[in-house]
Amino acid sequence: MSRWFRQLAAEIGLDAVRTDDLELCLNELLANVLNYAYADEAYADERARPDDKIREIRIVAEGGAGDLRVSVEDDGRPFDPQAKPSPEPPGSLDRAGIGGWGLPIVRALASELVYERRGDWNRVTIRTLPTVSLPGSRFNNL
Amino acid sequence: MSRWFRQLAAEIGLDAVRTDDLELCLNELLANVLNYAYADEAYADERARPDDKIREIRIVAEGGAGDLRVSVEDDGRPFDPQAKPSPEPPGSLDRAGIGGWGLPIVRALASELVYERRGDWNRVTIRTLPTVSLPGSRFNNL
Amino acid sequence: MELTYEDSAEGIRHIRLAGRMDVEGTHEIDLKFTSVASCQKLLVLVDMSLVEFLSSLGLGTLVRSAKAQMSRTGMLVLYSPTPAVARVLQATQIDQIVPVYYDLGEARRALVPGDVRPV
Amino acid sequence: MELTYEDSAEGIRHIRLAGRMDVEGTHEIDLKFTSVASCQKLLVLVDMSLVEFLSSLGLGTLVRSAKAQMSRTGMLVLYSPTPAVARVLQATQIDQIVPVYYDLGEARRALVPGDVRPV
Ligand SMILES: Nc1ncnc2c1ncn2[C@@H]1O[C@H](COP(=O)(O)OP(=O)(O)O)[C@@H](O)[C@H]1O
Ligand SMILES: Nc1ncnc2c1ncn2[C@@H]1O[C@H](COP(=O)(O)OP(=O)(O)O)[C@@H](O)[C@H]1O
Repeated sequence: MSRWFRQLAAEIGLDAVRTDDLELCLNELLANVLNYAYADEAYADERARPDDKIREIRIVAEGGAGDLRVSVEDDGRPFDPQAKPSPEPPGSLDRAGIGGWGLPIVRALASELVYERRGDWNRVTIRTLPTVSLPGSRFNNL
Repeated sequence: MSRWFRQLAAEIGLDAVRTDDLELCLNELLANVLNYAYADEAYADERARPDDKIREIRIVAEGGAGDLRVSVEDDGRPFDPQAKPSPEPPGSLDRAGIGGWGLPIVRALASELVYERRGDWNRVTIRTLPTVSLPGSRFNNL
Repeated sequence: MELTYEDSAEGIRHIRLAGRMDVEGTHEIDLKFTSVASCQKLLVLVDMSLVEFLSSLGLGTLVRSAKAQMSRTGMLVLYSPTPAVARVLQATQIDQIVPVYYDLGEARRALVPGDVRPV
Repeated sequence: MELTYEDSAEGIRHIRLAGRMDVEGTHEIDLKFTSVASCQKLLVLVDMSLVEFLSSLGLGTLVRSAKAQMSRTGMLVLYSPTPAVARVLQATQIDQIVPVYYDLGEARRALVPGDVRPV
Protein backbone atom coordinates (compact mmCIF):
# COMPACT_ATOMS: atom_id res chain seq x y z
CA MET A 1 0.00 0.00 0.00
CA SER A 2 2.98 2.25 0.63
CA ARG A 3 4.05 2.52 -2.96
CA TRP A 4 0.50 3.21 -4.04
CA PHE A 5 0.12 5.95 -1.46
CA ARG A 6 3.45 7.54 -2.34
CA GLN A 7 2.50 7.62 -6.01
CA LEU A 8 -0.82 9.26 -5.19
CA ALA A 9 0.94 11.77 -2.92
CA ALA A 10 3.44 12.62 -5.64
CA GLU A 11 0.65 13.12 -8.18
CA ILE A 12 -1.27 15.57 -6.04
CA GLY A 13 1.90 17.31 -4.88
CA LEU A 14 1.76 16.48 -1.19
CA ASP A 15 4.89 17.63 0.67
CA ALA A 16 7.45 15.15 2.00
CA VAL A 17 6.57 15.50 5.69
CA ARG A 18 2.89 14.87 5.19
CA THR A 19 3.56 12.09 2.70
CA ASP A 20 5.79 10.25 5.19
CA ASP A 21 3.44 10.77 8.11
CA LEU A 22 0.25 9.78 6.30
CA GLU A 23 1.96 6.76 4.74
CA LEU A 24 2.86 5.57 8.22
CA CYS A 25 -0.62 6.28 9.63
CA LEU A 26 -2.32 4.48 6.72
CA ASN A 27 -0.07 1.47 7.22
CA GLU A 28 -0.75 1.37 10.96
CA LEU A 29 -4.53 1.57 10.51
CA LEU A 30 -4.54 -1.04 7.77
CA ALA A 31 -2.32 -3.37 9.81
CA ASN A 32 -4.78 -3.03 12.70
CA VAL A 33 -7.74 -3.92 10.49
CA LEU A 34 -5.89 -6.89 9.01
CA ASN A 35 -4.77 -8.08 12.46
CA TYR A 36 -7.69 -7.30 14.72
CA ALA A 37 -10.94 -6.42 12.99
CA TYR A 38 -11.79 -10.02 12.17
CA ALA A 39 -9.84 -11.74 14.92
CA ASP A 40 -12.77 -12.14 17.29
CA GLU A 41 -14.50 -15.25 16.01
CA ALA A 42 -17.31 -14.96 18.54
CA TYR A 43 -18.32 -11.70 16.92
CA ALA A 44 -18.16 -13.22 13.45
CA ASP A 45 -20.47 -16.06 14.48
CA GLU A 46 -22.96 -13.90 16.27
CA ARG A 47 -23.35 -11.41 13.46
CA ALA A 48 -25.94 -12.24 10.83
CA ARG A 49 -24.48 -11.71 7.37
CA PRO A 50 -27.05 -10.95 4.69
CA ASP A 51 -25.14 -12.70 1.92
CA ASP A 52 -22.23 -14.99 2.40
CA LYS A 53 -19.76 -12.17 2.43
CA ILE A 54 -17.10 -12.91 4.97
CA ARG A 55 -15.10 -9.72 4.94
CA GLU A 56 -14.55 -6.52 3.06
CA ILE A 57 -11.92 -3.84 3.43
CA ARG A 58 -11.85 -0.50 1.64
CA ILE A 59 -9.19 2.11 1.29
CA VAL A 60 -10.35 5.54 0.18
CA ALA A 61 -8.42 8.70 -0.60
CA GLU A 62 -10.27 12.01 -0.94
CA GLY A 63 -9.37 15.65 -1.37
CA GLY A 64 -6.10 17.07 -2.59
CA ALA A 65 -2.77 18.28 -1.34
CA GLY A 66 -4.42 21.11 0.61
CA ASP A 67 -6.61 18.75 2.61
CA LEU A 68 -6.09 15.04 2.03
CA ARG A 69 -8.26 12.47 3.80
CA VAL A 70 -7.47 8.79 3.75
CA SER A 71 -9.94 6.28 5.15
CA VAL A 72 -9.74 2.63 6.01
CA GLU A 73 -13.10 0.89 6.19
CA ASP A 74 -13.91 -2.62 7.35
CA ASP A 75 -16.91 -4.73 8.17
CA GLY A 76 -15.29 -6.34 11.18
CA ARG A 77 -16.16 -5.85 14.81
CA PRO A 78 -16.94 -2.30 15.95
CA PHE A 79 -13.79 -0.57 17.11
CA ASP A 80 -13.44 3.12 17.85
CA PRO A 81 -9.76 4.05 17.99
CA GLN A 82 -10.71 7.25 19.81
CA ALA A 83 -12.59 5.50 22.60
CA LYS A 84 -9.50 4.32 24.44
CA PRO A 85 -7.90 7.26 26.17
CA SER A 86 -4.47 8.09 24.81
CA PRO A 87 -2.02 6.15 26.91
CA GLU A 88 0.22 8.29 29.08
CA PRO A 89 3.57 8.80 27.47
CA PRO A 90 5.66 6.20 29.28
CA GLY A 91 7.92 8.62 31.16
CA SER A 92 10.50 5.93 31.86
CA LEU A 93 11.93 3.00 29.97
CA ASP A 94 10.68 0.69 32.74
CA ARG A 95 7.11 1.49 31.98
CA ALA A 96 7.41 1.70 28.17
CA GLY A 97 5.52 -1.03 26.35
CA ILE A 98 6.93 -3.05 23.48
CA GLY A 99 3.58 -3.09 21.69
CA GLY A 100 0.68 -0.69 21.52
CA TRP A 101 2.45 2.11 19.64
CA GLY A 102 0.24 2.04 16.52
CA LEU A 103 -2.64 4.22 17.63
CA PRO A 104 -0.46 6.67 19.59
CA ILE A 105 1.56 7.18 16.41
CA VAL A 106 -1.58 7.74 14.33
CA ARG A 107 -3.02 10.14 16.88
CA ALA A 108 0.16 12.13 17.06
CA LEU A 109 0.99 12.33 13.37
CA ALA A 110 -2.43 12.80 11.74
CA SER A 111 -3.90 16.30 11.92
CA GLU A 112 -7.25 14.71 12.59
CA LEU A 113 -8.58 11.21 13.28
CA VAL A 114 -12.30 10.57 12.79
CA TYR A 115 -14.16 7.37 13.56
CA GLU A 116 -17.61 6.60 12.15
CA ARG A 117 -19.76 3.52 12.61
CA ARG A 118 -22.26 3.22 9.74
CA GLY A 119 -24.36 0.07 9.66
CA ASP A 120 -21.92 -2.82 9.76
CA TRP A 121 -18.98 -0.62 8.85
CA ASN A 122 -16.11 0.91 10.70
CA ARG A 123 -14.60 3.90 8.95
CA VAL A 124 -11.48 5.55 10.28
CA THR A 125 -10.37 8.67 8.47
CA ILE A 126 -7.07 10.41 8.91
CA ARG A 127 -6.67 13.90 7.65
CA THR A 128 -3.66 15.99 7.12
CA LEU A 129 -3.56 19.73 6.91
CA PRO A 130 -0.52 21.83 6.21
CA THR A 131 0.84 22.64 9.65
CA VAL A 132 3.67 24.57 11.09
CA SER A 133 5.88 21.98 12.69
CA LEU A 134 5.99 22.23 16.44
CA PRO A 135 9.16 21.85 18.39
CA GLY A 136 9.21 19.12 21.01
CA SER A 137 6.68 16.40 21.47
CA ARG A 138 3.32 16.47 19.75
CA PHE A 139 1.72 14.13 22.26
CA ASN A 140 0.39 17.16 24.12
CA ASN A 141 -1.62 18.42 21.18
CA LEU A 142 -4.14 15.58 21.10
CA MET B 1 -2.61 -8.67 2.66
CA SER B 2 -1.02 -12.12 2.70
CA ARG B 3 -1.22 -12.62 6.44
CA TRP B 4 -4.83 -11.44 6.46
CA PHE B 5 -5.74 -13.85 3.70
CA ARG B 6 -3.95 -16.77 5.34
CA GLN B 7 -5.75 -16.12 8.60
CA LEU B 8 -9.10 -16.06 6.81
CA ALA B 9 -8.22 -19.24 4.94
CA ALA B 10 -7.25 -20.99 8.17
CA GLU B 11 -10.51 -19.91 9.81
CA ILE B 12 -12.71 -21.30 7.07
CA GLY B 13 -10.58 -24.44 6.70
CA LEU B 14 -9.30 -23.89 3.16
CA ASP B 15 -6.74 -26.50 2.14
CA ALA B 16 -3.05 -25.64 1.72
CA VAL B 17 -2.98 -25.79 -2.09
CA ARG B 18 -5.88 -23.43 -2.57
CA THR B 19 -4.66 -21.15 0.22
CA ASP B 20 -1.25 -20.78 -1.45
CA ASP B 21 -2.69 -20.32 -4.93
CA LEU B 22 -5.38 -17.80 -3.98
CA GLU B 23 -2.94 -15.88 -1.80
CA LEU B 24 -0.68 -15.49 -4.82
CA CYS B 25 -3.55 -14.54 -7.16
CA LEU B 26 -4.89 -11.96 -4.70
CA ASN B 27 -1.44 -10.43 -4.37
CA GLU B 28 -0.98 -10.27 -8.13
CA LEU B 29 -4.36 -8.61 -8.71
CA LEU B 30 -3.87 -6.13 -5.92
CA ALA B 31 -0.36 -5.29 -7.13
CA ASN B 32 -1.80 -4.60 -10.58
CA VAL B 33 -4.45 -2.27 -9.18
CA LEU B 34 -1.88 -0.45 -7.06
CA ASN B 35 0.55 -0.18 -9.98
CA TYR B 36 -1.66 0.38 -13.00
CA ALA B 37 -5.27 1.27 -12.25
CA TYR B 38 -4.48 4.90 -11.45
CA ALA B 39 -1.32 5.29 -13.45
CA ASP B 40 -2.98 6.87 -16.45
CA GLU B 41 -3.28 10.50 -15.48
CA ALA B 42 -5.12 11.42 -18.65
CA TYR B 43 -7.91 9.14 -17.60
CA ALA B 44 -8.00 10.59 -14.09
CA ASP B 45 -8.32 14.12 -15.48
CA GLU B 46 -10.97 13.30 -18.02
CA ARG B 47 -13.21 11.46 -15.62
CA ALA B 48 -15.72 13.57 -13.74
CA ARG B 49 -15.62 12.66 -10.08
CA PRO B 50 -18.86 13.37 -8.21
CA ASP B 51 -17.17 14.29 -4.95
CA ASP B 52 -13.52 14.89 -4.48
CA LYS B 53 -12.77 11.23 -4.07
CA ILE B 54 -9.51 10.45 -5.77
CA ARG B 55 -9.33 6.70 -5.42
CA GLU B 56 -10.91 3.76 -3.67
CA ILE B 57 -9.89 0.13 -3.51
CA ARG B 58 -11.88 -2.69 -2.00
CA ILE B 59 -11.00 -6.24 -1.14
CA VAL B 60 -13.90 -8.61 -0.61
CA ALA B 61 -14.00 -12.25 0.43
CA GLU B 62 -17.20 -14.26 0.00
CA GLY B 63 -18.29 -17.86 0.41
CA GLY B 64 -16.53 -20.55 2.36
CA ALA B 65 -13.99 -23.31 1.96
CA GLY B 66 -16.20 -25.12 -0.55
CA ASP B 67 -16.39 -22.15 -2.89
CA LEU B 68 -14.33 -19.12 -1.94
CA ARG B 69 -14.47 -15.94 -4.02
CA VAL B 70 -12.07 -13.08 -3.51
CA SER B 71 -12.57 -9.80 -5.34
CA VAL B 72 -10.44 -6.76 -5.86
CA GLU B 73 -12.38 -3.64 -6.82
CA ASP B 74 -11.07 -0.26 -7.89
CA ASP B 75 -12.38 2.96 -9.35
CA GLY B 76 -9.44 3.40 -11.69
CA ARG B 77 -9.44 3.13 -15.45
CA PRO B 78 -11.48 0.32 -17.01
CA PHE B 79 -9.36 -2.79 -17.39
CA ASP B 80 -10.60 -6.24 -18.27
CA PRO B 81 -7.92 -8.81 -17.48
CA GLN B 82 -9.74 -11.30 -19.71
CA ALA B 83 -9.76 -9.05 -22.76
CA LYS B 84 -6.12 -9.60 -23.60
CA PRO B 85 -5.70 -13.05 -25.06
CA SER B 86 -3.60 -15.33 -22.88
CA PRO B 87 -0.05 -14.95 -24.11
CA GLU B 88 1.34 -18.02 -25.76
CA PRO B 89 3.50 -19.98 -23.38
CA PRO B 90 6.97 -18.82 -24.38
CA GLY B 91 8.20 -22.16 -25.77
CA SER B 92 11.82 -21.09 -25.57
CA LEU B 93 13.91 -19.07 -23.18
CA ASP B 94 14.71 -16.65 -26.01
CA ARG B 95 11.15 -15.59 -26.28
CA ALA B 96 10.29 -15.66 -22.56
CA GLY B 97 9.53 -12.24 -21.10
CA ILE B 98 10.91 -10.93 -17.83
CA GLY B 99 7.64 -9.18 -17.00
CA GLY B 100 4.03 -9.88 -17.77
CA TRP B 101 3.68 -13.03 -15.67
CA GLY B 102 1.04 -11.71 -13.26
CA LEU B 103 -2.12 -12.33 -15.26
CA PRO B 104 -0.94 -15.64 -16.72
CA ILE B 105 -0.35 -16.84 -13.16
CA VAL B 106 -3.80 -15.69 -12.02
CA ARG B 107 -5.46 -17.27 -15.03
CA ALA B 108 -3.71 -20.57 -14.50
CA LEU B 109 -4.09 -20.88 -10.75
CA ALA B 110 -7.60 -19.55 -10.13
CA SER B 111 -10.44 -21.92 -10.95
CA GLU B 112 -12.33 -18.98 -12.37
CA LEU B 113 -11.60 -15.33 -13.14
CA VAL B 114 -14.54 -12.97 -13.61
CA TYR B 115 -14.38 -9.32 -14.63
CA GLU B 116 -17.27 -6.92 -14.16
CA ARG B 117 -17.49 -3.24 -14.95
CA ARG B 118 -20.19 -1.58 -12.83
CA GLY B 119 -20.51 2.19 -13.07
CA ASP B 120 -17.07 3.56 -12.36
CA TRP B 121 -15.87 0.31 -10.85
CA ASN B 122 -13.70 -2.54 -11.96
CA ARG B 123 -14.35 -5.74 -10.08
CA VAL B 124 -12.14 -8.77 -10.63
CA THR B 125 -13.17 -11.92 -8.81
CA ILE B 126 -11.13 -15.05 -8.48
CA ARG B 127 -12.78 -18.20 -7.40
CA THR B 128 -11.39 -21.43 -6.23
CA LEU B 129 -13.16 -24.76 -6.27
CA PRO B 130 -11.80 -28.00 -4.94
CA THR B 131 -10.09 -29.57 -7.93
CA VAL B 132 -8.24 -32.73 -8.67
CA SER B 133 -4.73 -31.60 -9.44
CA LEU B 134 -3.79 -32.17 -13.04
CA PRO B 135 -0.42 -33.47 -14.07
CA GLY B 136 1.60 -31.30 -16.41
CA SER B 137 0.87 -27.73 -17.33
CA ARG B 138 -2.41 -26.09 -16.47
CA PHE B 139 -2.05 -23.44 -19.18
CA ASN B 140 -4.20 -25.62 -21.44
CA ASN B 141 -7.20 -25.51 -19.17
CA LEU B 142 -7.92 -21.84 -19.65
CA MET C 1 14.97 -12.60 1.67
CA GLU C 2 18.36 -14.21 2.07
CA LEU C 3 20.78 -15.12 -0.69
CA THR C 4 23.93 -17.16 -0.14
CA TYR C 5 26.11 -18.90 -2.67
CA GLU C 6 29.22 -20.98 -3.09
CA ASP C 7 31.18 -22.32 -6.05
CA SER C 8 31.78 -26.06 -6.05
CA ALA C 9 34.84 -27.91 -7.31
CA GLU C 10 32.85 -29.13 -10.33
CA GLY C 11 32.46 -25.49 -11.43
CA ILE C 12 28.83 -25.07 -10.37
CA ARG C 13 27.62 -21.97 -8.57
CA HIS C 14 25.06 -23.03 -5.95
CA ILE C 15 22.77 -20.14 -5.06
CA ARG C 16 20.43 -20.67 -2.15
CA LEU C 17 17.43 -18.36 -1.89
CA ALA C 18 15.33 -18.27 1.26
CA GLY C 19 12.12 -16.45 2.08
CA ARG C 20 9.15 -15.01 0.27
CA MET C 21 9.82 -13.90 -3.29
CA ASP C 22 7.00 -11.36 -3.14
CA VAL C 23 7.42 -7.75 -4.25
CA GLU C 24 9.51 -6.71 -1.24
CA GLY C 25 11.49 -9.94 -1.05
CA THR C 26 12.33 -9.84 -4.74
CA HIS C 27 13.48 -6.23 -4.52
CA GLU C 28 15.78 -7.21 -1.68
CA ILE C 29 17.68 -9.88 -3.57
CA ASP C 30 17.17 -8.84 -7.20
CA LEU C 31 20.37 -6.84 -7.59
CA LYS C 32 22.55 -9.37 -5.78
CA PHE C 33 20.96 -12.31 -7.58
CA THR C 34 21.46 -10.70 -10.96
CA SER C 35 25.06 -9.88 -10.15
CA VAL C 36 25.97 -13.37 -8.90
CA ALA C 37 23.90 -15.30 -11.47
CA SER C 38 24.12 -13.27 -14.70
CA CYS C 39 27.27 -11.20 -14.95
CA GLN C 40 29.56 -13.93 -16.26
CA LYS C 41 29.17 -17.27 -17.98
CA LEU C 42 28.32 -19.80 -15.27
CA LEU C 43 26.66 -23.08 -14.44
CA VAL C 44 24.09 -21.99 -11.90
CA LEU C 45 22.02 -24.17 -9.60
CA VAL C 46 19.37 -22.18 -7.76
CA ASP C 47 18.24 -23.99 -4.64
CA MET C 48 14.58 -23.04 -4.24
CA SER C 49 13.80 -25.34 -1.31
CA LEU C 50 13.47 -22.46 1.16
CA VAL C 51 11.42 -20.18 -1.10
CA GLU C 52 7.85 -20.24 0.22
CA PHE C 53 6.23 -17.86 -2.22
CA LEU C 54 7.02 -16.94 -5.82
CA SER C 55 5.33 -13.87 -7.29
CA SER C 56 5.32 -12.85 -10.95
CA LEU C 57 8.07 -10.38 -10.11
CA GLY C 58 10.22 -13.11 -8.57
CA LEU C 59 9.61 -15.32 -11.58
CA GLY C 60 10.85 -12.48 -13.79
CA THR C 61 14.07 -12.28 -11.78
CA LEU C 62 14.71 -16.00 -12.30
CA VAL C 63 13.89 -15.78 -16.00
CA ARG C 64 16.19 -12.78 -16.47
CA SER C 65 19.22 -14.70 -15.22
CA ALA C 66 18.30 -17.89 -17.07
CA LYS C 67 18.15 -15.85 -20.30
CA ALA C 68 21.44 -14.13 -19.52
CA GLN C 69 23.14 -17.51 -18.99
CA MET C 70 21.70 -18.87 -22.22
CA SER C 71 23.05 -15.91 -24.16
CA ARG C 72 26.48 -16.47 -22.53
CA THR C 73 26.27 -20.22 -23.31
CA GLY C 74 26.10 -20.86 -19.56
CA MET C 75 23.13 -22.54 -17.91
CA LEU C 76 20.78 -22.03 -14.99
CA VAL C 77 18.64 -24.74 -13.41
CA LEU C 78 16.20 -24.69 -10.51
CA TYR C 79 16.50 -27.20 -7.72
CA SER C 80 13.84 -28.50 -5.36
CA PRO C 81 10.99 -25.95 -5.44
CA THR C 82 8.30 -26.27 -2.78
CA PRO C 83 4.88 -27.42 -4.07
CA ALA C 84 3.41 -23.90 -4.17
CA VAL C 85 6.37 -22.60 -6.17
CA ALA C 86 6.34 -25.65 -8.43
CA ARG C 87 2.72 -24.88 -9.30
CA VAL C 88 3.71 -21.39 -10.45
CA LEU C 89 6.53 -22.77 -12.60
CA GLN C 90 4.13 -25.29 -14.08
CA ALA C 91 1.23 -22.87 -14.60
CA THR C 92 3.46 -20.52 -16.59
CA GLN C 93 5.26 -23.37 -18.36
CA ILE C 94 8.55 -21.88 -17.21
CA ASP C 95 9.41 -25.40 -16.08
CA GLN C 96 9.55 -26.35 -19.76
CA ILE C 97 12.25 -23.82 -20.59
CA VAL C 98 14.16 -23.56 -17.31
CA PRO C 99 14.97 -27.08 -16.09
CA VAL C 100 13.65 -28.02 -12.67
CA TYR C 101 15.22 -30.88 -10.69
CA TYR C 102 14.37 -32.51 -7.42
CA ASP C 103 17.46 -34.68 -7.27
CA LEU C 104 20.76 -32.95 -6.65
CA GLY C 105 22.80 -35.51 -8.58
CA GLU C 106 20.54 -35.16 -11.58
CA ALA C 107 20.74 -31.37 -11.43
CA ARG C 108 24.54 -31.52 -11.34
CA ARG C 109 24.69 -33.96 -14.24
CA ALA C 110 22.48 -31.65 -16.28
CA LEU C 111 24.90 -28.79 -15.67
CA VAL C 112 28.14 -30.81 -16.08
CA PRO C 113 27.21 -33.67 -18.40
CA GLY C 114 30.80 -34.80 -18.95
CA ASP C 115 31.37 -35.28 -15.25
CA VAL C 116 30.71 -38.94 -14.48
CA ARG C 117 32.09 -39.04 -10.94
CA PRO C 118 29.63 -40.54 -8.49
CA VAL C 119 27.84 -37.86 -6.52
CA MET D 1 16.28 -4.92 5.90
CA GLU D 2 19.98 -5.13 6.55
CA LEU D 3 21.74 -5.29 9.91
CA THR D 4 25.48 -5.04 10.34
CA TYR D 5 27.50 -4.41 13.49
CA GLU D 6 30.97 -4.04 14.85
CA ASP D 7 32.48 -3.60 18.29
CA SER D 8 34.77 -0.61 18.71
CA ALA D 9 37.87 -0.37 20.87
CA GLU D 10 35.97 1.85 23.33
CA GLY D 11 33.61 -1.07 24.03
CA ILE D 12 30.66 0.24 22.04
CA ARG D 13 28.65 -2.03 19.76
CA HIS D 14 27.73 -0.06 16.63
CA ILE D 15 24.65 -1.55 14.98
CA ARG D 16 23.70 -0.17 11.60
CA LEU D 17 20.16 -0.77 10.39
CA ALA D 18 19.19 -0.06 6.80
CA GLY D 19 15.85 -0.19 5.01
CA ARG D 20 12.19 0.11 5.89
CA MET D 21 11.29 -0.93 9.41
CA ASP D 22 7.75 -1.83 8.35
CA VAL D 23 6.09 -5.13 9.27
CA GLU D 24 8.14 -7.24 6.87
CA GLY D 25 11.39 -5.37 7.43
CA THR D 26 11.06 -5.60 11.19
CA HIS D 27 10.37 -9.32 11.04
CA GLU D 28 13.53 -9.76 8.98
CA ILE D 29 15.88 -8.19 11.51
CA ASP D 30 14.00 -8.61 14.77
CA LEU D 31 15.61 -11.87 15.86
CA LYS D 32 19.11 -10.81 14.88
CA PHE D 33 18.71 -7.36 16.38
CA THR D 34 17.48 -8.76 19.65
CA SER D 35 20.31 -11.27 19.79
CA VAL D 36 23.08 -8.74 19.06
CA ALA D 37 21.57 -5.88 21.09
CA SER D 38 19.93 -7.54 24.11
CA CYS D 39 21.52 -10.83 25.04
CA GLN D 40 24.39 -9.45 27.11
CA LYS D 41 25.22 -6.23 28.90
CA LEU D 42 26.44 -3.81 26.24
CA LEU D 43 26.83 -0.19 25.25
CA VAL D 44 24.82 -0.09 22.03
CA LEU D 45 24.74 2.65 19.44
CA VAL D 46 22.04 2.05 16.81
CA ASP D 47 22.80 3.96 13.64
CA MET D 48 19.37 4.86 12.21
CA SER D 49 20.61 7.04 9.36
CA LEU D 50 19.61 4.50 6.69
CA VAL D 51 16.20 3.64 8.16
CA GLU D 52 13.60 5.32 5.95
CA PHE D 53 10.46 4.18 7.71
CA LEU D 54 9.73 3.23 11.32
CA SER D 55 6.45 1.45 12.08
CA SER D 56 4.99 0.82 15.52
CA LEU D 57 6.34 -2.72 15.28
CA GLY D 58 9.84 -1.47 14.55
CA LEU D 59 9.59 0.96 17.43
CA GLY D 60 8.68 -1.95 19.70
CA THR D 61 11.82 -3.80 18.60
CA LEU D 62 14.00 -0.82 19.51
CA VAL D 63 12.23 -0.35 22.86
CA ARG D 64 12.60 -4.05 23.70
CA SER D 65 16.37 -3.92 23.43
CA ALA D 66 16.64 -0.56 25.19
CA LYS D 67 14.68 -2.05 28.10
CA ALA D 68 16.83 -5.18 28.12
CA GLN D 69 20.00 -3.08 28.30
CA MET D 70 18.59 -0.98 31.10
CA SER D 71 17.80 -4.08 33.11
CA ARG D 72 21.35 -5.33 32.50
CA THR D 73 22.77 -1.90 33.46
CA GLY D 74 23.94 -1.54 29.86
CA MET D 75 22.68 1.26 27.60
CA LEU D 76 21.24 1.75 24.14
CA VAL D 77 21.17 5.04 22.23
CA LEU D 78 19.87 5.96 18.80
CA TYR D 79 22.04 7.83 16.36
CA SER D 80 21.07 10.08 13.48
CA PRO D 81 17.45 9.20 12.62
CA THR D 82 16.05 10.58 9.38
CA PRO D 83 13.41 13.32 9.78
CA ALA D 84 10.46 10.93 9.25
CA VAL D 85 11.79 8.52 11.87
CA ALA D 86 12.63 11.36 14.24
CA ARG D 87 8.99 12.49 14.06
CA VAL D 88 7.85 9.03 15.19
CA LEU D 89 10.30 9.04 18.09
CA GLN D 90 9.10 12.50 19.05
CA ALA D 91 5.39 11.79 18.62
CA THR D 92 5.60 8.82 20.96
CA GLN D 93 8.00 10.57 23.36
CA ILE D 94 10.33 7.62 23.01
CA ASP D 95 13.03 10.22 22.38
CA GLN D 96 12.64 11.24 26.03
CA ILE D 97 13.48 7.79 27.39
CA VAL D 98 15.82 6.41 24.72
CA PRO D 99 18.50 9.02 24.01
CA VAL D 100 18.75 10.24 20.42
CA TYR D 101 21.95 11.84 19.13
CA TYR D 102 22.89 13.46 15.85
CA ASP D 103 26.54 13.87 16.70
CA LEU D 104 28.66 10.73 16.87
CA GLY D 105 31.08 12.14 19.43
CA GLU D 106 28.21 13.10 21.70
CA ALA D 107 26.61 9.68 21.34
CA ARG D 108 29.89 8.00 22.27
CA ARG D 109 30.41 10.26 25.27
CA ALA D 110 26.91 9.42 26.47
CA LEU D 111 27.76 5.72 26.34
CA VAL D 112 31.32 5.97 27.70
CA PRO D 113 31.26 9.05 29.91
CA GLY D 114 34.64 8.32 31.48
CA ASP D 115 36.35 8.24 28.12
CA VAL D 116 37.71 11.74 27.51
CA ARG D 117 39.86 10.94 24.48
CA PRO D 118 39.13 13.29 21.58
CA VAL D 119 36.92 11.63 18.98
N1 LIG E 1 -9.31 -2.23 13.79
C1 LIG E 1 -9.30 -2.75 15.04
N2 LIG E 1 -10.27 -3.61 15.43
C2 LIG E 1 -10.25 -4.14 16.66
N3 LIG E 1 -9.32 -3.88 17.60
C3 LIG E 1 -8.33 -3.03 17.30
C4 LIG E 1 -8.27 -2.41 16.00
N4 LIG E 1 -7.17 -1.61 15.99
C5 LIG E 1 -6.59 -1.72 17.20
N5 LIG E 1 -7.28 -2.55 17.99
C6 LIG E 1 -6.95 -2.89 19.42
O1 LIG E 1 -6.21 -1.81 19.97
C7 LIG E 1 -4.94 -2.27 20.48
C8 LIG E 1 -3.88 -1.20 20.28
O2 LIG E 1 -3.55 -1.08 18.90
P1 LIG E 1 -2.20 -0.37 18.46
O3 LIG E 1 -2.06 0.91 19.21
O4 LIG E 1 -2.18 -0.27 16.98
O5 LIG E 1 -1.01 -1.30 18.97
P2 LIG E 1 -0.69 -2.86 18.71
O6 LIG E 1 -1.22 -3.21 17.36
O7 LIG E 1 0.81 -2.91 18.77
O8 LIG E 1 -1.34 -3.60 19.84
C9 LIG E 1 -4.68 -3.55 19.72
O9 LIG E 1 -3.83 -4.42 20.45
C10 LIG E 1 -6.08 -4.13 19.54
O10 LIG E 1 -6.48 -4.81 20.69
N1 LIG F 1 -5.71 -3.26 -12.91
C1 LIG F 1 -5.11 -2.89 -14.06
N2 LIG F 1 -5.41 -1.70 -14.63
C2 LIG F 1 -4.81 -1.34 -15.77
N3 LIG F 1 -3.90 -2.07 -16.45
C3 LIG F 1 -3.56 -3.27 -15.95
C4 LIG F 1 -4.14 -3.74 -14.74
N4 LIG F 1 -3.61 -4.98 -14.49
C5 LIG F 1 -2.75 -5.24 -15.50
N5 LIG F 1 -2.70 -4.22 -16.39
C6 LIG F 1 -1.90 -4.19 -17.63
O1 LIG F 1 -1.64 -5.52 -18.05
C7 LIG F 1 -0.22 -5.75 -18.15
C8 LIG F 1 0.11 -7.18 -17.76
O2 LIG F 1 -0.05 -7.36 -16.37
P1 LIG F 1 0.65 -8.59 -15.63
O3 LIG F 1 0.34 -9.83 -16.41
O4 LIG F 1 0.20 -8.59 -14.20
O5 LIG F 1 2.21 -8.38 -15.73
P2 LIG F 1 3.16 -7.16 -15.29
O6 LIG F 1 2.52 -6.49 -14.10
O7 LIG F 1 4.45 -7.83 -14.95
O8 LIG F 1 3.26 -6.26 -16.48
C9 LIG F 1 0.40 -4.70 -17.26
O9 LIG F 1 1.71 -4.38 -17.66
C10 LIG F 1 -0.55 -3.51 -17.43
O10 LIG F 1 -0.25 -2.81 -18.59
